[in-house]
Amino acid sequence: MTLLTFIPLAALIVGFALGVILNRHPIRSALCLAVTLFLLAVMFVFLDAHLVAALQIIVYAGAILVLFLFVIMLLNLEADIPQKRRRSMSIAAVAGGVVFAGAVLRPILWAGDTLPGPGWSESAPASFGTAESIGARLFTHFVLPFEVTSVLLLVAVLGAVVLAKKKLG
Amino acid sequence: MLIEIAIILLKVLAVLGLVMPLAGALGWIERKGSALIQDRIGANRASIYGFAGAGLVNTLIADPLKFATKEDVIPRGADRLLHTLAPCVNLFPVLVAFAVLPFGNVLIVGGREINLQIEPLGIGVMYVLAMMSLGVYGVVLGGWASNNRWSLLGGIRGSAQMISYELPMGLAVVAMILTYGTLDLQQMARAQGELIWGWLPAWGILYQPIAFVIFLCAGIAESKRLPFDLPESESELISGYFTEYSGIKHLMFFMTDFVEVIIISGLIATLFFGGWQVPYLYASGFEFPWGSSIALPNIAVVLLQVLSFTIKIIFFCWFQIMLRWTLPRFRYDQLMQLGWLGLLPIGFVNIVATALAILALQTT
Amino acid sequence: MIDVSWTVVLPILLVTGTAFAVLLADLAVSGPDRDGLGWIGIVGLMVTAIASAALWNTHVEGFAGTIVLDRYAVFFDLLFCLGAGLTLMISMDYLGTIGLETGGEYYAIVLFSTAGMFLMAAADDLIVFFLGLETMSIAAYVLAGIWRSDLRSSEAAMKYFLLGAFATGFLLFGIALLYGAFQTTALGTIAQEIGPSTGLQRTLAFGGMALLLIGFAFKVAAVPFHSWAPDVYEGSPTSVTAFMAVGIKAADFAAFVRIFMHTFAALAIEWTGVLAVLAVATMTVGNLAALRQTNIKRMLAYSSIAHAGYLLVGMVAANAAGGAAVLYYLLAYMLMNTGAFAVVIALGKRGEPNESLDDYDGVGLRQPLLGICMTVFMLSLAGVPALAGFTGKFYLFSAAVQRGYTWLAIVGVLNSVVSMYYYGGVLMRMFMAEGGKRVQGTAHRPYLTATLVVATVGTVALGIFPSWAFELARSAFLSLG
Amino acid sequence: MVPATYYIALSVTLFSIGAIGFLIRRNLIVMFMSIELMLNAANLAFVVFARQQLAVDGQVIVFFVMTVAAAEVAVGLAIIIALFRHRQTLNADEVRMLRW
Repeated sequence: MTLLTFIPLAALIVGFALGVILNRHPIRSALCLAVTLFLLAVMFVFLDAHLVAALQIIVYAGAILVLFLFVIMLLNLEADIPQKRRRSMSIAAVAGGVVFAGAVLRPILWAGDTLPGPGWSESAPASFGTAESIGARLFTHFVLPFEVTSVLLLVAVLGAVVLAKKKLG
Repeated sequence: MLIEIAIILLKVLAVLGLVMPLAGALGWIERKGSALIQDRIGANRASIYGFAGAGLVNTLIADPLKFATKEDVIPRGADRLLHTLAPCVNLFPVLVAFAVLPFGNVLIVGGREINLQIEPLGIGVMYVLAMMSLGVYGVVLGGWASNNRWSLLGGIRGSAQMISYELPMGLAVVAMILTYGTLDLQQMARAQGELIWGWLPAWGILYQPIAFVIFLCAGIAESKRLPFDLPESESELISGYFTEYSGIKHLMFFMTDFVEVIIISGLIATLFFGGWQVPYLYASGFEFPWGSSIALPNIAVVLLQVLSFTIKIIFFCWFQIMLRWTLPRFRYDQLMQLGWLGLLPIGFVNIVATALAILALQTT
Repeated sequence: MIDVSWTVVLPILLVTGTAFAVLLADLAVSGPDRDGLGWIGIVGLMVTAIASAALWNTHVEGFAGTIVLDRYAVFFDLLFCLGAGLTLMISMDYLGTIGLETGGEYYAIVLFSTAGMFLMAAADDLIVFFLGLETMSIAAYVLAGIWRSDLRSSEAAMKYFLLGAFATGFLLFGIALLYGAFQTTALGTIAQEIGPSTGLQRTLAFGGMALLLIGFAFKVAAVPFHSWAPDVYEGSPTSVTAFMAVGIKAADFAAFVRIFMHTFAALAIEWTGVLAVLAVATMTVGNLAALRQTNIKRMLAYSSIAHAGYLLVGMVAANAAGGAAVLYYLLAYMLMNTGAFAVVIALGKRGEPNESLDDYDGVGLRQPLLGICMTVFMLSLAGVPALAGFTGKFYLFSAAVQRGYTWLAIVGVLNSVVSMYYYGGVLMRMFMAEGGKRVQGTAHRPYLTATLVVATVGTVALGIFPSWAFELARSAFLSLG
Repeated sequence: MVPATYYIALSVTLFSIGAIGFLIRRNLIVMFMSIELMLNAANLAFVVFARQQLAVDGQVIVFFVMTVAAAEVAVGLAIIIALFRHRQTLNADEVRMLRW
C-alpha cells in the first residue's frame, strides 16, 4: 500500500470514527461505525488478511452492528439532547485521550526504528492469510482458546436469553 | 496490464448484461406466473399489437421509464440523506457479490486463458456471504429513514430475520466447503465435473441434500420473499421498509429483490447443481459413459457451459417465483422458530455428520 | 499436531461439566424447589477441588504451552472452588428469599464464570487469559442483572458491563502491543525477552504493560478506576455481590500477579512505583469513603476497594514473600468477606432487604449467634490480631518492609486503624443500640447457617494457625518459577 | 510501501477516539459503540503485526476478538433492553446510579 492510498483511507477511517462519537443520533453513530468497520476490512485486504477481512464484514458489519441497529430501532431512540454541564468533563477526556495518543505515538513514529519481525518489506507468500493457513494455526496452536470460545458463546447466549426474555419462569 | 483490465471489464459487462435484464424480466415473469397459478389473465396490457409475449420487451423498457419519470417523494420528517442512501446501499452489495460467481470454465482466446469468473478470490464463497450480509443495511436504513411506522416495523423485522437466517445459510455453506475442501466457487464447480460410479455427475446435491434444503430456505428468507416476506408483507405493512419510496428509488428496491433472487439461484446452481457443468462435457467435448464422444472446439464448450449455467439460474428463479405464489406467509414466531429451532440445529448436525464422514473416508 | 493434554485442563473440564450437568438437570426439575440444582453444583465443585488437590505435585504444560498446571493454578482452583461453593450455598437460601425464580441458569452461570476463573489462573498465554477473563466477566454481567424485576440490579449490570468492557478494551490493546513487541502471546517467551529488549520493542512492551496495568486496575477496582464498584456491589443481588467481591476479585488478582510478578518480573523496577501510588490511593480513598456510608453493601464495597489496596501493597514488594502474602490474603479475604455478606443476607426478607446500617441496631442482642459471627468477620476485616485478616495484613506489610517500602507499610497500618472505625461502628450498632425497626433474621436457613459456620471457623482457624496455609501459598507462588 | 508504524499510529488514533467517545458520550448505546471502536483498533494492530512478522497468529487472534465482541454485544444489548423496560431512557445521567 502506498502513501497515496493509505492517507485517504486512513483519513476516511478516522473521519468516520469521529462521526461515531460526535453524531447526536445513535443511528447515525451506528452507520458511521459500520462504514469504519467496512473501511477497516478494506485495509485488512491490503495487509494480506483476506479471510479476516471477510469475517470482519460478515461478523462485525453484518451481524454485530445490525444487532445495534435492531436495538436502536426496537427502542425507537431519539437524538440526544446536548448537555452543557458536562463540558469540563468532556474537555478533560479529550485532553486525556490526545495526551495518551501523543505519548504512545511519539516514540513509535519518531523512533527511526522498525518494528520487530522480518516481513514488512517483502511480499507475503501466497499462503499467508488464507483460510488454510489460519485454520491450521487455529486448530493446532490455538486449539484450546478455540474450544474456550465455545463456552464463551454458550454463556453469552444463555445470559442474553435470561436477561432479555419477555416473561420470567 | 491494459488487456487484463479490459478483460475484467468485459467480464463485468457480460455478467451485468445478463443479470440486469434478467432481473427486469423476472418482474414480468412474476406477474405472468401469478396469473397462471391463480387462473386469471395477467399482465396483458403491456403488449405490442396484441402480442402478449412482446410484453416482456415492453416491460424491460416501459417499467424503468415509468419509474424514472415519476416524482421522487421524500416524506416530511424523514432523514433526507439516509432516505436517499438506502436504495443504493441495498442494491450495491448484491451486485458486487456476482464478482466471484463462475459462469463458465476457461475460455481460450489467442492463446490467453481467461477464467470465466470476474475475480478468482481465494475466500470465494465467504466473500459472497459477506456481501449478502451487508444487504441488511438497505432494509434497516430504508425502514428507519422514512419516518413511517410501517417502514420502521418492516426494517425491524427485516434486520432480525436476515441475521437469523444468515446463520443456517452459513452452516449450509460450511458443509459445502467441507465437502469440496475449498472456498473458491470455481474450484467447487470444477469438482462437480467428476462422475460417481462412472456415470452419475457428482453434483453437490447428491452429497449434501440436507444442506441444499437449508440453503434454499435460508436463501429465500434472505431475499425476503414469500413465504418469508414479513419485512414487506403487503397486507400488513403496505410495502414494509420501502413503503415511502417512489420513482427511481422504488425501482432500485424492486430490482434488488430480483437481483437477490438471481444470486441465490446462482449460488444454488454453483453449490449444488454443478454450476456451469454440463453432464459429460469436458474441455475437449462430450465424452459419454457408454464410450462415444463428440469433439467440440473450446468456444462451443464455453458457450454450452454459459448456457447451462444460465438455464439453471432461470430454472431456480422460476422455482422461487412458483414458491412465492404457492405458499402462504409464515407468522413471525413461526419464522423465528423455523430458523432457530429447525434449520440451525439441523445445520449443525449436518456439519458434524459431514466432518465425521470425511474423517471416516480419509482414514479408510 | 494438536497437543492435547487432558491432565492440564482436568479441573476446568470438571467445573464446566458440572455447569452442563446443572443445565441439563434443570430440564428434568420442575416446581419451585430447585435446591437440588445447587447441590449438583456443590458436589461438582467438591469433586473438582479434590481432583485439583490431587494434582498439587504435578507441573505440566499443555496445548502448545498455552496453559499450565502448576501449584499456583491448583491453589487458585481450590480457592475458586471454595468461593463458588460458598456462593452457591448462600444463593440457595437467598434466591428463594427475594423471590427470584431463575431456575438452573443462575447456578450454571456461576459455574461457567468459575470455569473462566480457572482459565485465568492457569493461562500461560495472553489469549487464553483474555478468553478466560471474558468468560468470567460476561457471566458476571449477567449475574449482576439477573434480578430483572429490580431496577437496581439492571442498572448495576449496565454499569458493570460498560466499565468492564471498557477495561477489556485497554487489556486487549495492551495484549496487541505486547504481541507486536514479542511476536507471540506466550507468557514464557515474553518473560524471557522483556528484560533485554531495546528500542521500539521496549517501547511497545512498555505501552502494553501500561495498558494492561490500567485494565487490571479497572478490574480490581483500584483508585482512580474504582467508581463502578460501589454502585455495582450495591445494586447486584447480594449473593452475586459476594461472588464478585471474593471470587472475581481473586481471579483478577490471580492473573494480575502471574502476569506482573512473574512475566514482567524483569521490569519490576518500572511498575512497582506506579503500583505503590495506586495502592496508597486505593487504600485511603476506599477507607475514607467507607466511613460515610449508610448502606451496608455500599460500605462493604468501599471496604473491598480498600482491601484491593492492601493486596497491591503485597504486589509492590515484588518478591516471593509478597506474592505468597497476596495469595494468602485472598484466601482469608474470601472467608471473612463471604461471611459478612452471608450475615447481610441473613437479615434480609422478601421485599425488605434491610441493608441500611440503621437496620442493624440491636441485632446482636436479639440474635447473639449471628452477632458473634458478624463480630468475627468485622474484626478480621479490620485486622484485629488472632484472626485471618490480621495475619494476612501482617504478611503483606512485612513483605513490603523487607523490600524497603516501610512508608507504604505505615500507610497501610494507618488505614487499618481508620477502617477499625467503620467496622467497629457496625458492631456498636449491633450490640449497643436499640433500633425502632427491630429487624430479625429469618430462622431456618440451613445453607446460610452452614456458610456462616464454615466462614467463621475458617476465619478463626486461619488466624490462629496461619503458617500452614501460608506455606501452601508460598509454594504455590514459587511454582511460577 | 508505507511503514508499519503508520498503521500502528492509525490504530492508536482509533483507540483514543474510542476511549474519548466512551468518556464524553452519555448515551449508553453510543458508549458501547465507542468500546467497539477500541476493540477494532486492537484488531487493526493485530493484523498489522501479523503482516509485519509474516505469521498468521495475529489474524487468528482477531478471530477470537470478534467472538468476544459478539458475545459482549449479545449480553450488553440484552442488559440495555432489560434496563430500558424499567426506565425508558438510555441517558447515563438519568439512570440514577450511573454517575461517574
